Amino acid sequence: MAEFLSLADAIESAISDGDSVAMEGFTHLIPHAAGHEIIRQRRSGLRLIRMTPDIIYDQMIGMGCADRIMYSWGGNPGVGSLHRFRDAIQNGWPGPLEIDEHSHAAMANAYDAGAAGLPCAVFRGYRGAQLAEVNPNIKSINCPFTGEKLAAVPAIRADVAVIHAQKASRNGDVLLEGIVGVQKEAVLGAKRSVVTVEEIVDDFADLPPNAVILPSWTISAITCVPGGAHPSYAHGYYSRDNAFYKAWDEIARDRDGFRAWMQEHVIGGGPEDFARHGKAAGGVAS
Amino acid sequence: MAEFLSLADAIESAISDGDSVAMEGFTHLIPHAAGHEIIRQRRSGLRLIRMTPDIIYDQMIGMGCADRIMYSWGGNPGVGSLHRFRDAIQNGWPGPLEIDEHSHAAMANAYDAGAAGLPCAVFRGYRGAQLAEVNPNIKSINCPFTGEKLAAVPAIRADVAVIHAQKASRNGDVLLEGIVGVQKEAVLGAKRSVVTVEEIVDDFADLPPNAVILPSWTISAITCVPGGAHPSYAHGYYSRDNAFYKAWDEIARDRDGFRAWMQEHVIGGGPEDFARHGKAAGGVAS
Amino acid sequence: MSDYTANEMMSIAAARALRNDDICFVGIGLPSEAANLARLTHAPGLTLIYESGTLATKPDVLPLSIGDGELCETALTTVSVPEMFRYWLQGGRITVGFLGAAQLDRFGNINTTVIGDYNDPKVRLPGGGGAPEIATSCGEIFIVMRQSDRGFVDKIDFFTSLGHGTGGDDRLRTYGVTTKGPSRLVTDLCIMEPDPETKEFTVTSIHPGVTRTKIEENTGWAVKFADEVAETPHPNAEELEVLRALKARTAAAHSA
Amino acid sequence: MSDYTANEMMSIAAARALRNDDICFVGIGLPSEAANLARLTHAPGLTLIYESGTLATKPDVLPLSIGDGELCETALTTVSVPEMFRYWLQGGRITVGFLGAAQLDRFGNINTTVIGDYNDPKVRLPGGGGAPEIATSCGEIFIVMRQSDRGFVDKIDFFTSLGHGTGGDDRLRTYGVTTKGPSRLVTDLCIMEPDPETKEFTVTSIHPGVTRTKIEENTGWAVKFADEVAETPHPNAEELEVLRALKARTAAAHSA
Repeated sequence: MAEFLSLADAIESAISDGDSVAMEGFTHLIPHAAGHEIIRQRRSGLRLIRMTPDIIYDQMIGMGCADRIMYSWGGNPGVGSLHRFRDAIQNGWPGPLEIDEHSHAAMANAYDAGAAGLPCAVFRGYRGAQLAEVNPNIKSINCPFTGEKLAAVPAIRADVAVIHAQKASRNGDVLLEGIVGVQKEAVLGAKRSVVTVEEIVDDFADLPPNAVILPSWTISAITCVPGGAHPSYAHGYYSRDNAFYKAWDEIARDRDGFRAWMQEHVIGGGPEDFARHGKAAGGVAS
Repeated sequence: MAEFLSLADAIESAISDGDSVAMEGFTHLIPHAAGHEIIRQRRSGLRLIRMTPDIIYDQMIGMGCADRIMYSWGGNPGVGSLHRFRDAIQNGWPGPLEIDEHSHAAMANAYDAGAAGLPCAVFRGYRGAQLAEVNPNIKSINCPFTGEKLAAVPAIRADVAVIHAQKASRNGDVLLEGIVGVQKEAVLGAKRSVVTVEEIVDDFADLPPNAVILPSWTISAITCVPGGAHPSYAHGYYSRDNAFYKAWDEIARDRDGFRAWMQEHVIGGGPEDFARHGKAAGGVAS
Repeated sequence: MSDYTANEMMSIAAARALRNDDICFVGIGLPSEAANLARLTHAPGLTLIYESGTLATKPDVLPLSIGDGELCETALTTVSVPEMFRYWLQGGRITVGFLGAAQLDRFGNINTTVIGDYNDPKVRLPGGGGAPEIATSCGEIFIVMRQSDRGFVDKIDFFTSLGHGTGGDDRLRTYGVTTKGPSRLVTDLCIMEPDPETKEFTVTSIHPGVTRTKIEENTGWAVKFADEVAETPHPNAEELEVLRALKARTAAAHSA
Repeated sequence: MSDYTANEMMSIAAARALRNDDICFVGIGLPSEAANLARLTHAPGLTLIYESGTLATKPDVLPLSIGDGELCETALTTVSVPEMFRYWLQGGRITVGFLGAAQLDRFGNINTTVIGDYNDPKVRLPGGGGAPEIATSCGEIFIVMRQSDRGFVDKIDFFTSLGHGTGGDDRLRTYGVTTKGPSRLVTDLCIMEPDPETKEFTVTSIHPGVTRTKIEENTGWAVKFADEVAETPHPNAEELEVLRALKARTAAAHSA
């Protein structure tokens, strides 16, 4: 059953150095506040997993939290490169970063297989794609009925999944709405999970019958961090801060500037800093 | 794009003798009106597919529509046997019925694989289950990473999927709510699809963001048949007619009684007969 | 407190086996009756899951089918059937699966497929449904079933769902199944549990007023009794009252 | 009507290729701009799908990311990302996939992974994302990309996404891929289509005011021209007006 903890306690109890950690949110509901807490707690050697390692992983990698990353598209969407991510891979700064690179289809299927308790995902993919030649985690099987060669990748079963969601009930159930990405799969496939939420409500009485809900007994820890997805967004609460995504390009461009920004805004900050984004943005989804 | 047709025209245009036909609805939203129309049009040689061939397939089999059935649980839930189904398998009446028997997990995975365009489904199933020895459509593969032996069954890709749903929009999109079963998968995996609905609405403007919707371009024909799931039910419209399910046990017990009932209620009836069930039951879901 | 039936004793004994923090995959009929009784008495936190996709449902009346509207209306949420079998059952999220049987052997292997030969059966039963994968994917399995020598047989005609196979560690050794398998069998006469070594079902508790002879007469194999056999506690007033009210509400609802 | 930029001509020419009944899998950037322009002009019935899970979305401003709130709010519905890649893309439900590239060869093979060696790259690009499976699962592929000899190369450094392979029937023969592959390449200078036999991209239409020499200078292989080369029709007033209004709304929204 989910425990309600402070963000610091939730991260402290769920994540250890060297863990494989899947922080998901497909553009939407990215758990930025949780990422900052991991940085503040100076976790290291993490094996990060994420389809789209955007700003959140740029920050964690630049601050030396990670040894390895599994991903399928590494950029600042619509803006350009992730400078810290690239600096780590190309120049080993602040430390070497091993990569396990896939396509979106492969990772989406691998999360699905993880949630489904399977050892691997089987899909029609990587046909004519050279990634299959350079990544040993891409294999194939033949359909026993048609003989067709299908791609196979290991299921994703992280030590810890970290996600942000709209609501938790007092019972510890969690609601996601809108672009739900692979978060449910990431949590169901993981050994432990931490969920930050915009708000905690008494119950989920008025939801539609097929709402996307993670029951309390699938979650390790819940913590309420209003605005905790910023600069990502929370459908129904606040909009994506596209201006910040553009600004990040300059902030992260050089090492010193990045470190100074992180020192001021993350190391010297706390989860309560996110509340103003939740309120300030004000762009409640129509 | 979905065409709006009468039920007779929809069935006439979509289903031919000998087709494989998946009529789904897991207890909820079973397309009974469409089944009756298939019987009235005297389709034969159908290769039926359905996880739980309950009353709807008991009727179609008893009336000689089918040559073969793929299924995973054949009974009248909570009541007992399906007498016509059993008479066909055990005694070949009114004709022989070939079976392709599976577990629910196998069929659910096979529908999923059909929707996903895969040739087969791979799952952890049938361990220690003798069905794997008697059904040649159950094979296995080994995970290329762990070596684990996993079960494999062919994907379900029917010639025609037939389902009942709550609403269609004038644009031809279809909404399902509540126990959604495998209907989405059945439609997405099929070459053609017929959908009966409780009502047609102008648009879907006020739905939650993750509503279960089949877009117009995944459907061949839509027809409005209020009450068309009876004695099954439509969440938000009317309740399951459990008394009828119990009564069916007597109706279907002997061949003559069954035929007389079918003559009166199905052969001599039409889709408009279902309207009174939609209204009569009155048990609008709370 | 002897004013109760053997069937009531069976449902109550089965209900008692469920714990407040169990996640229970519920079959229709006796399992559903026992699981809801547990939820309405000693285990209010018990999570009930039906294969129709309804997660954490709290029906006020027992469903006739596995997908009555009542289940969805009282559920935390409802997922698709492929998701139910893939993420929730196969994903290893269920602690207890509750099964019934037409035929059962001493190792908890279950037949719900055919009586007689598969290709030329004497009687064709409904089939496995969810059972073959429930039997292997849930943390452990409770079986609830009326006891008779027709159902409790020396050899089942067809292996629909794996129990302990040929006994001992056959389940793990031959089939690679790491879940616990059948850990409790509740009948209208007694409670049996697998012997720790052989995995053969052994009587560990006898319902009040039932004799060993009656159990032996209704079992198709030479039934074993544990060294210490308890007497199943009588149903208490709350258990009986809640069970009867539940069944009365259900009967009224289904005849409407 | 010469008061437009080469980039505008590119977006408009790309938009024109989409049909009213297409189901289009849209990438961010130029593909998104072209696809929404088509929807707002000649193809109001065009169905746009973004890999974030948004089905049949009708954004009023262009999204900066693949999953802006605008996409979900205006969608028919939104599904999970595994469902999007499994049921909708792999399921064969998409008629046109729209891709961009960092490097492209004459057969429409695409590199968006690395410049240089994979294990010791000169530049690491964002990677394949959805492209490897978009390239093979959609009915056909449109590529939209600014033309330059750095991007249009004789040999790509890495095969991220399959086009026509080594040309001819290589796509089908070697990889078993039955979809049509790249059928149209729209640049800021011209439109190319694969030769029916060799599958080599061949110029079939040149944008107004562009010379053959300019195309040759901006292509890293010896570019071929079709026997009959058309002049791309000028943007019309509606196309330009709608495109500019869309971009103005977008700029305002993203700087907020």
